[in-house]
Parts: sequence; structure tokens; C-alpha cells
Amino acid sequence: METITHAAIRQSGRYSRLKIEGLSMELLRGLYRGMVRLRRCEEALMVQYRVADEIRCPVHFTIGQEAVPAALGLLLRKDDFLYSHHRCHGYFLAKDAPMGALFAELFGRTTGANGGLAGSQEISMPSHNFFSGAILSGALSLAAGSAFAFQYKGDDRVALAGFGEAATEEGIFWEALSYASVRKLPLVYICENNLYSMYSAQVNRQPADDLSKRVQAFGVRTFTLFGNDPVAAYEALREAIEYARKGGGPCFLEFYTYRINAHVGPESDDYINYRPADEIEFWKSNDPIALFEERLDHAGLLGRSERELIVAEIDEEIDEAFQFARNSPMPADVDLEALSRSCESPFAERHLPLSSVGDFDETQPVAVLAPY
Amino acid sequence: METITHAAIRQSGRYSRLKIEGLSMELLRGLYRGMVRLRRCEEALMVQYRVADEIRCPVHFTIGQEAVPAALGLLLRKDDFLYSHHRCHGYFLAKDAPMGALFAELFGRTTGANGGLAGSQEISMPSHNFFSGAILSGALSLAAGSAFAFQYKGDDRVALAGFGEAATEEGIFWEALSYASVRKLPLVYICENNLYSMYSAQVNRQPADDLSKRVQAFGVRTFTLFGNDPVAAYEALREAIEYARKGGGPCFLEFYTYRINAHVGPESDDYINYRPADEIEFWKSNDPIALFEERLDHAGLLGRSERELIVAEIDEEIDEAFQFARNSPMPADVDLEALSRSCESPFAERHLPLSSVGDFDETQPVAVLAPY
Amino acid sequence: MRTLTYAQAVNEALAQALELSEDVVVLGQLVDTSGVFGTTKGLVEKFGKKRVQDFPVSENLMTSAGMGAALAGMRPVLVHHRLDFMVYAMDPIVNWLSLWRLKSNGQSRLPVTIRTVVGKGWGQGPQHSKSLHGWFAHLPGVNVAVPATAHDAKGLLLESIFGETPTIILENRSLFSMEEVVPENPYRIPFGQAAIRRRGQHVTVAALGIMVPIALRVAKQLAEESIEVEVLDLRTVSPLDRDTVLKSVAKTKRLVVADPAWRSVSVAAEVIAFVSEKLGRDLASNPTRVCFPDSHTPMSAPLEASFYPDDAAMLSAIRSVL
Amino acid sequence: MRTLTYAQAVNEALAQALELSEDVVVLGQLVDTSGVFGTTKGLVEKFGKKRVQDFPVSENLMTSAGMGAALAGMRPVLVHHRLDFMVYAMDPIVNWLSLWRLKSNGQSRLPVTIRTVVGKGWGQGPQHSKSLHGWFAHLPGVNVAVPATAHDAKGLLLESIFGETPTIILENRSLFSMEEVVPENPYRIPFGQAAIRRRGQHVTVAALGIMVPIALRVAKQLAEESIEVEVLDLRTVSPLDRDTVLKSVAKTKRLVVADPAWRSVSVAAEVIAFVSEKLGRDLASNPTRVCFPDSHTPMSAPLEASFYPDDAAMLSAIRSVL
Ligand SMILES: Cc1ncc(C[n+]2csc(CCOP(=O)(O)OP(=O)(O)O)c2C)c(N)n1
Ligand SMILES: Cc1ncc(C[n+]2csc(CCOP(=O)(O)OP(=O)(O)O)c2C)c(N)n1
Ligand SMILES: [Mg+2]
Ligand SMILES: [Mg+2]
Repeated sequence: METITHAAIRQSGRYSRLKIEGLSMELLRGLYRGMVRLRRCEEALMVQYRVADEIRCPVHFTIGQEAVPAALGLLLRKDDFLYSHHRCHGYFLAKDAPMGALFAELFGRTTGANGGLAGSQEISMPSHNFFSGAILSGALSLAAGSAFAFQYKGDDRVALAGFGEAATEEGIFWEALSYASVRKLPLVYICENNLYSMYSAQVNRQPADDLSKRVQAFGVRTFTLFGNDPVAAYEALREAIEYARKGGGPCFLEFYTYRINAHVGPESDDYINYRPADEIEFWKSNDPIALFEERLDHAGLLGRSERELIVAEIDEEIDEAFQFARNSPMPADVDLEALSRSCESPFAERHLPLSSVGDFDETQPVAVLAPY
Repeated sequence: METITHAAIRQSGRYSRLKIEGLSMELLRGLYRGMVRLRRCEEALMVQYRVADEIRCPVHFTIGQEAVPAALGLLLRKDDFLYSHHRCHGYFLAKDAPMGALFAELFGRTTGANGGLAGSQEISMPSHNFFSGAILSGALSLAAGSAFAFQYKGDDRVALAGFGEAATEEGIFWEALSYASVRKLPLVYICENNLYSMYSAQVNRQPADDLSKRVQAFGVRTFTLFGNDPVAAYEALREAIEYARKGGGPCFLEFYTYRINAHVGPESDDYINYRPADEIEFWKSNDPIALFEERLDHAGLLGRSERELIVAEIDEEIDEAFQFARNSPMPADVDLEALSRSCESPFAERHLPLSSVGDFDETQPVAVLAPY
Repeated sequence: MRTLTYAQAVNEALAQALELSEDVVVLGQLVDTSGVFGTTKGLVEKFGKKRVQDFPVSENLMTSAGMGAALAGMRPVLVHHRLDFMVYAMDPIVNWLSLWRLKSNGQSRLPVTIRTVVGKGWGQGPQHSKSLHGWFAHLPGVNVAVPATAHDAKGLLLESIFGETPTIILENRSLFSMEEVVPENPYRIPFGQAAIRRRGQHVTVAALGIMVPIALRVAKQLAEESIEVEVLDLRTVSPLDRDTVLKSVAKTKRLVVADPAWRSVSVAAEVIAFVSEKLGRDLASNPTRVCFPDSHTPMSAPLEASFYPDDAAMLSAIRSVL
Repeated sequence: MRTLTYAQAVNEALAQALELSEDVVVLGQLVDTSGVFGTTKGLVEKFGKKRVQDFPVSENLMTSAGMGAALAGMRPVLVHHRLDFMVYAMDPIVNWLSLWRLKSNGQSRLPVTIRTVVGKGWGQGPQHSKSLHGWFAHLPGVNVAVPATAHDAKGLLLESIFGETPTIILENRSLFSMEEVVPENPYRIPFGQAAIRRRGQHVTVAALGIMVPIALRVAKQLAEESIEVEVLDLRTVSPLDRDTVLKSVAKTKRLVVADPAWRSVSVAAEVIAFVSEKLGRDLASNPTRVCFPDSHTPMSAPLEASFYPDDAAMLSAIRSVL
């Protein structure tokens, strides 16, 4: 696979290499549905965010970055583990976790994926093996640990993490990468390089716009791609996941993409002027859904009416998710201290006898200390 | 410069490429003196370590690794900063810090470089801009900070750190490397790759025996060398330091070498069987001092009697250092709490008036919180 | 008499420090573009990108690099949008900055100021709301401030930047919009001096940070019942102004400690402990504390609201010792 | 009745845990070759390199990888030769492990055991001797043990490995050679139960870790003067067995807390605080504590010796409350 960079993508103009020839209708429909479902979700949440101040937590929307999660959603097994950070809605849905549990979590309700304890940026769904958190770069190191466990147990499960390019600035990323390489862990890293960490451009923070090259030097297989092409994303992810699943070792995929919305919250942050207007325009003109629809139209597949049907179905799901969230109770009377920590040790309780106090001899001499 | 590895060095047999032709007598003498001084120091300390339990702190000797510190000692400016870790005696001496202050520190005396507060593994000598500490990989990140300061102030000073290959396993190394590359800091990293972290071999911990390649991918200039050749070390270090001093940016030198003594303390730890006997033999036969003496003999330079003179001079210095240490008082009545922290703010005291309490209006409304 | 918000006061202190010495530099993620809740607003425009620098998402490096820079004569101010992010920097704080003065036998000076914002409210959740001032107060070798007001935020920050000791300043974001009269010229507030914000003879409330406004409001309310509460604002927890607390409690014989932190092994525990060691038998009632539960912060709004002690909790704590 | 050293007891617990469940794995630098002061000796020979794995010098990764493994059903035991090294792992401890149970709404179980050795003696110096149990006791969501004896080291370790909560066990290396009768079969000691090591009615000494043997020696000495000291070994600081302390102090009315840690904002402060909150006015004398100074550990032998409280310090503290 050729190595590309953000700069190279800009130079080569509007993307024209999306190829849908030979793909099954199921796949095309799946990719389309996944992208639109995520987009509609985010748009609906953005609209509802302020209406009655019901979503009282920081939310990092992901408009423009739908291609990768949509592709991923078609490739994961239920028993694979997926981790992500603050920008997690796409990954949550990709892991087939229910939209209602997502919305209810944002609304802080008991029926939320975490009973309203976590909110958007920290949402998890253990039953679906989906986990996220708002501290960079925990997703990456936790995933390495799960990959370690899968390998240890001889499972053919894969651990994955989806994250932004800034997460690679924390040293723990390089620790995890190095370790995964040494141990050939079944680990897939999915980096959505959207050029920015909040309002800071990648080139101010990293040696170059070629993260994959640095990763490759660690003996890890890398894939570098234009990130708004769902078909290319699908194919690369499939290859990487299979490679890791079969014991080939870790893979790192770098998807060059762009966040259209603000870093956080529903209002635009472009008044800060941290991104050139023509850059924003370029990426708007490379909207992954629009690119895909164009190709579909060109090939005469999945026509407007079929697509409208899909959208209608999604919108109904979204309505239901809002209703579910709004009709769910707020948590009350939670014993936070008990929820924070447990002293249960069920296995020990079952198998080991209690022994309360030994018989310590206070007259014995104190330790002789070794030099180290 | 060609890229070599530990494996390649073993394969090519005893080192035969030490070249002293065309070098000044001053340089040859300096390199020889530096290596032997460090060697005799360590040997003397090892002998004295147990005699009367006067050295009551962990000491990490450095026999076999004299070439790099000796070469470095001829290249540093007083105002350059040098950082290292636990295995620091060579660097201490390279920074021209007095042997007496080193010995007295190990003996825990008030005249030690740190008044006996720090010991061997944490010794510093601020007046000589030498700093070490026993937590990996602090030397590397601190040095990056000093390099930042030099660049900020427009000085032509260089910050250096000397460390073992295991220090690169801490993520902070990659953070520092990346930052130094982005900012083109005047920073020189000197990695003495001796194959082991205590009793653990590099290949169990790192993707490959090619650290420099990984470093290079960060856009940092690298040098990879056989580490027991003081002349090659001198030339590479000179080039790197000049490059950094002139604003070229950071350099990373990887010196393949070997620790002959135990990881810590004066007794051998080879009973643990963590290193193959033939590997130890190979490196003993590549002793940097012996290799150098052979070349000198072959070229008829710095003959036996001249060398004996140098050794005698060194031994006298060592004797004096021991006497200095032993005759110095032990610290007593130190106010540890006061030494740990100061509340002085001399600049503020001189320039800013005191203002004790404002006039807080308790009736004002509490904050309206933004989403983030 | 000019009032500033807390955020503006911090901003002014930074601008004046940058003005006063070329050795001062402000480093942190987005200090140039985000404004860090208004506290770094306009600085890059005034002092340029060299003095006010964005930093990669490498909190660990930033902190030890700050120390390396201080050893080379600078006075860096390191800024974190959340204390939670700064937990990556515990190694340089604990293993390097805090012990360096002792280990160098007093030879090295480390004027490193770490400003960190503590999140509160709007579903900050467990990963965006920690306040570890209790940890830093346990650690020898660092100065630690938790300014409650705009005036103090400015004076303590300037004192720290021009000091010699690594200092951690914790600013709660819910204080940023609160106002106070703040002198225009740069000034200093020494560490280790509590402020007596209200005098009273019936009970001492030793408060910290966001608990100070609550304590003052409740004290005002109780004054209507002729209960005179002495409200101390501890201001710095390292050093801790034990004398002022002891003097006040010796007078009132009753103590409530209000500390915006988890209850166990907190600064509140320390205050009760040292008062009990000195004056325990002289107290008219057992002391008590107002703290967070020993739990991480829940996200959901009603749970979050119940997590943080309010005026009612303060009131009932004070009544319990009367 | 078989005696084992502390190190052997830990070793036996690890071997039995590895035996009891395939989910248990021991990870840490040199756990295969160094023996970690005898505590992992022979394990790799018996269980192989898969179960007992060396780890790169990446403490941060090790800890969060341990959590990722636990989420996938394992029970990792992570080992650090010094607590100081583990400070790199504060982010996973504070931002992930400790808050995960709450944030997952109780759905996730995280049986991660962190064993960490605290250095003492022979010039360990400031960077090799920290004991941060006070920090961990402040942090919600983790269990924290500071076993003082061989028997407890084994039982608490097994309890932790087969528990559900992230646990940090601090072992002081100066205890490793001390012996006690230790049952051969695996057994458990629940967290949150202090041990009453000696009964007495005149004064309560609540001690922790390396202070326990000192307290017992001094108690024995004072018994000759008919002063009967009740010595409590707190054993775990999270949870803390407040009831046992309160019951004892309610009886003796005198309290000394002996905590091997920096004095300020310590577990000792917490014990004095909660006793004062409940029983302050009932005490016959003001409580006191025996701790380290608020200073990092000096290297030089005489300074190091004066840094650690000894029998004389304990004796005078006890006398001061009589
Ligand atoms: C340890 C840590 N430091 C800083 C932050 C603050 N922060 C939140 S999101 C973000 C930007 C992340 O950028 P990237 O990883 O590229 O993801 P993106 O937001 O672009 O999707 C930062 C710096 C954090 N969450 N965690
Ligand atoms: C953060 C940290 N983790 C672990 C250690 C323990 N330790 C001391 S020396 C050492 C080996 C270091 O190996 P290397 O960096 O290659 O240097 P060498 O000893 O080989 O000279 C280790 C792991 C430490 N000092 N600091
Ligand atoms: Mg990004
Ligand atoms: Mg090494």
C-alpha cells in the first residue's frame, strides 16, 4: 500500500479513487447505512444538545469521520474488544452497542450504557466489549493488555483501539507499540489522523506528517490511507484484523481524515481561526457520504429511493432512542462509595479458609539489608 | 556511518578497526587517561566497598564501558549540561567534576558532591552542570528541557544525556525524542547499549537490536558504533556535539558495549546465568583499554613506561580521593524538612509589594459552567 | 477600585510575569489558542509564540522538561486544562522536582510553576474532575496553593513564578468567573499564610478553594442568628498555616474543616489531626469535616449535584459542632 | 508449625495462586531472574515463562495492560522492585483502574494486584524509598494493604488476587527476612480488618507496616512498667478498619498512630482525625503520631538512621500521651 500524507492528499485534489466495482450489495448497503446512521445520530444530538439542557456532559461529535467506524462495524466479532477515547460515538455504534443506551447515557439516565455515571466521553458497554475513556492514550494501552490476554488464552480474538493522531504523542503509545511488536499481540490500532488536537495542528506537535513511518520502524505492519473512502477502509481493516487474528502480530492503520464539527460541543469553533478556510472547504468537498453517494449514483446502485428508505429507518431508530432516553429515570440514591469499590473476593470466599492473625514474634531481629 | 548491531559485532569477531593514525599525542593520551582513570576508580571502589562498610549505598560500576565517557570528557564545555542515571561515575568524571567529591558522596560525607544526601546513583554536581538520578529515564527528559532553555536563550550550549538502552523503553524517551526533533533542540543522546537491563536481554524487551533505526524514523540524526573504540567514539561524539551546537538539531548515538561487572555492587552476578559465557568472553577480549593499548604498542606510541606514569598519577589521585572522603565529617543535625523545601521568593521579595487579603464578595453568584 | 474575575486575575499575573522577566515562559497544550478558560487569553498576541508555547500531548515530558529548563535558569509556567491529564506527570513531580532540593543538598533552585485546572460541573465525570491537592500536600518538597479568590490567584501565582521551589497551583474552573477587587500592579502573597475572611468567636471553619465562598455565605446566614463563624481560607496547603488555625480554634473551641476533596486521608484530616494533637482536649465539641464522598465523580447531573457539598451540608456541619 | 520469612510467604502465595487459576499471571521486570528479594524465586522454573513474565522497563504500560488483561478475564499480579518506579503508572491507577468500577456502573470487575516493594536502608536515597500508601488510601476505588508480617502478606495477597477490585500491596523490603508461623495451605485475610497484636488497657497504638514490630517491642518493654499498650496492626489502609480503632480507643482513651510515611496528610492524620471526630472529647490526652519527617530520605547512613523513627521515638510518643 502506498504511503500518503495529509499534504499529499491536499495536493492531489478532490478524491476520485473510490472503487465500488465488484462489491456485494450487502457490503455497499452496510457501509452506506453505517455512515449515514452515525451522521444522523450526531446531527440529531447536536440539535438536541441545547434545546432543554438535557445533555449535560462534554460531547465530541464526529461529523466527517464516518467512513472508518462504518467499515469497522462490518468487520468486528462480538467477542473482539474495542477501545476508544472521547470521540467515541462511531466506535460505540460500530461495536453494535444499542443507540438507546448511548443516548440515555448522554442524558444521564439509569438506562444509559453506564447508568449515567460516565457520559459521552467515557462511555463503555462491557456486555458488547466496548470501552472508552477521556484520558489519552488509555485506549491504546488497555487494548494491548486485552490483546495480551487473548494471546495468553489462545483465543482468536482481536483487541482494537480507535483514536486520533494526538494520542500517539503520549509516551505510553510507544511503550504499547513496542511491546505489541515484541510479543506479536493480536492488536489493531486505528488512527484517525484528522490533523488537529483540539486547535493545534499536527506539524506543531510531531516531527512530520508521516506517523506510519515512525510506527513501521517498530516492526509493526502499517496501512496508510485516505480516511474518507469507506471501501478502502473496509479492505484495509479486513486485512489487518485477519492478520492480527491469525497471529501475524499487531497492525497500525493511519486514516487521513478531517473533523467538520467543533472539537467539542455542538457549536462551531472555527471562530478561533485555527484551520485555514480552504482546508475546511477541501475536506467538506471530500465528505465521505457524498463521495460514496456519487459513486453509487454513477454505478446506478442503491438509488435515491432506496437510500431514503435507509435514512427513514435510521431516523426512526433515532427517534426511538431519544424517547427511550427521555422516558428513562434519572439515577437517584446511588451509594457512590459502594459503587466505587468492592471488597468482595468471591473466588477466595468459596475456596480459601479465613485465617485472621498469625503469631508474630516481636523479639526477632530486624532485617539485614542487602545493598540493592 | 554504517548501521551495526550487537549480533553483527559478535559475528565479525574481535574488533580490529581501531585507528589511531594521524591523531595527536594529546588526544591519544587524553583518551587513554580517561579510560584508565575511570577503570582504576571503579576497581578501587569495588575493593573498598566491603572493607569497612563505609560505602553504604547502591553503586553501579562501569567496567568495560570506559571508552564513551573517556571520549566525551575531551569534548564537553563546562557550560554544557550532562545528565545520566545510576551508572554515572564515568559521566561524572567526564564532566570534570572532582573525584574527591565523588568518593566523599559515596562515603556519605558532608564534602560529597551532594553532602552525602544523594549517594552514587543520584549524584549531581550543579557547579559542574552535571546531574544524575536513579529513575529511568529522567536524564533524557531533563536534558531535553535544558536544551530547550539553551535554544530559548540563544546560547550555543548543548545538553547531553548518557544512558543505557533500557532507558528507551520508558515512553518518556519517545516523547522527548519527538519533541527535540520538532523543535530542533541542541540535544545529544548517548546510549550505551550493553545488551542488558539488569538480567534481562534487550531482545526480550525491544522489537529488535536496532534502536537507532527506530530513533531515525523520528527525524533525528543517529550514529551507530562499536562502543569500545574510544577513537571512533570521540569522532562521532565530536561530530554530533558540533552538529547540535550549531543548531542542526538533536543527535542520538548508540554505542554497542558491555558491562563486565555486576549490574549493581562489587560482587559478580554471573551466578544468575543470565548471560552466555562466550558472550562475556567475547566482550572481555574486546576490553576497550586492552584494544587501545594494543594499537598504541603496535604504533609505538605512548609506551609502557609513559603509561605507567599515567597510572601512577591516577592512583595517587585515587588515594587522595579516598583520604579526602575518609577524613571528611559525616553530616549531622541537618534540618531535613528545611532542606526539602524553601518558601523563599527572592525576586518577588525584592520587586513586588505584599498584599495580604482581598475583599471577596460572598453574595456574588456562583460560576456558570461552560460545557467543556 | 477595579474588579477582575479569577480568570482575568490569573491572566494579568501571567502577563506581568512575562513582562518582568525574560526567563518566564508559559507552556501547555493550547495555551496559545484555547485561552485556557480565559487565563492565557491574549498572551500569545502580546508576547509571541516563543514566550507562550503550545506543547504536544506529552504531559510527562512537559513537566520534566520544565525542570530541565529551570536548572538552566528559566522560570517555566506549565499549564494543564485538567489536573487529570497531569497525572501522567507524577514521575517528574514525585521523583525529580520534589526531591531535588534535598538531593542536591540545597544547591539547585527549581522555580517551576504548575498551574492546573480542576474540573467541576456539567458532567465532567470521573476523568475530568479530580483535585489531588491532598496528594501534593503529603509530598515533601513542593509548595501547593489552592487559591479561592481572584486576588489570591494573582498574588500566589506571582509569588510562585518568582520563587525557588516547584509549586503546584490548583484552580477550580467553577471559580473562574467570580470577581474581586484586584490591585493592578503586580504583588505577592507569601505561601503559608491563611486568610481570615470573616471573624467570629463561636466556631472556626477552615476552608479551602471552592468551599470558601460556601463557608462565607453560610457564615453570613448564621450571623443573622447571632452565631459568629470565623472563616479561614487556608489558601496554601503546603506549607499549611497551622498557627492561624490553632489561634482561631483556641478562641472558638469548635472546628469544621471544609476541603473540596475526597474525605479520607485529606488535607481536612490533617487539619483535624494537628488541631487535635495540640488542642484536642480543649475543644468544646468534636471537630468535623465537609468533604466529597470517597468516590469518583459521577457524570449524571443529579448525582453530580449530590456529590459536591452545598450550603446545606456546610450549615449542618457547623450546627453539628455548636 | 512451620515458619516462613515474609519473602517466602509472598512467594508461597504467588505459587498457590498460579496453581489455583490459569487466569493468574505474574508480570514485572526481572520477576523471572532476579527473584525480587526472594518473593518470585523459583516461580518461572515451576510455572514457565508464560505465567511468570519479564516486562520491559515500561511501568506505565504494564499497569494499564494489566487492566486490559483483567477486563478480558485475567488476574494479573504486577510487581515493582520499588514503589518509586511505579510512579510512572499513576495515570492508569488514578484515571483508569480506580474509577472504572464506578464509571462502568459496577459492571466491570478488575482483579489487578499491584505488588510494590518499598526501599529502606543502605542508602536507598530519595529515589528508592518512597511509601505512598497515604496517596492510595486517599484515592477511591482501590484496596490498599501494608502487611507487616509473613502471615498477613500471604493471606492478603491471595485475597487480592482472587478479589474483584484493583489492589495495591506495599511490602517494605526491611520486613522480607522476618519470620512468622504461616499455614501451608492457601488462606485469605479479608481487607478492612485490623489485627489486635497485643491487648492492653492504657493506650492504643495503631501501627502500620514496619512500625508494627517497633510498637510490639516497645509495648513489651512498657509492660515491665505495668503499662499495658494495645497494639493494633491496621494491615489495610483501604478500607481502614475504623471500628476496631474506635473500640480500642474508647477503652484506652489514649492514642498513638505509627505510620511509616511522611507526617502531613498521612494515614496517621486520618486515624487521628476520625478518632477525634468520634471520640475527641472522650480522650484522656491529646493524640499523637509517629511518622517520618516531611522530607525525602537522605542517603548518608547517619541521616538515614535519624530519618526513620526507632524504638526510642515510639517510646517517647507513647509516654507523651500517658
Ligand atoms: C492525557 C490527556 N491530555 C490532554 C487531554 C485533552 N484533550 C482532549 S481531546 C484532545 C485532542 C485529541 O486529539 P486527537 O487524539 O487527535 O483526537 P481528535 O480529538 O482529533 O479526534 C486533547 C488534547 C486529554 N483528554 N488527555
Ligand atoms: C523507572 C525505573 N524502573 C526501573 C528501574 C530499575 N532499574 C535500575 S537499573 C535498571 C537497568 C537499566 O538498564 P540500562 O538502562 O540499559 O542501563 P545499564 O544498567 O545497562 O547501564 C533498571 C531496570 C529504575 N531505576 N527506574
Ligand atoms: Mg486529531
Ligand atoms: Mg543496559
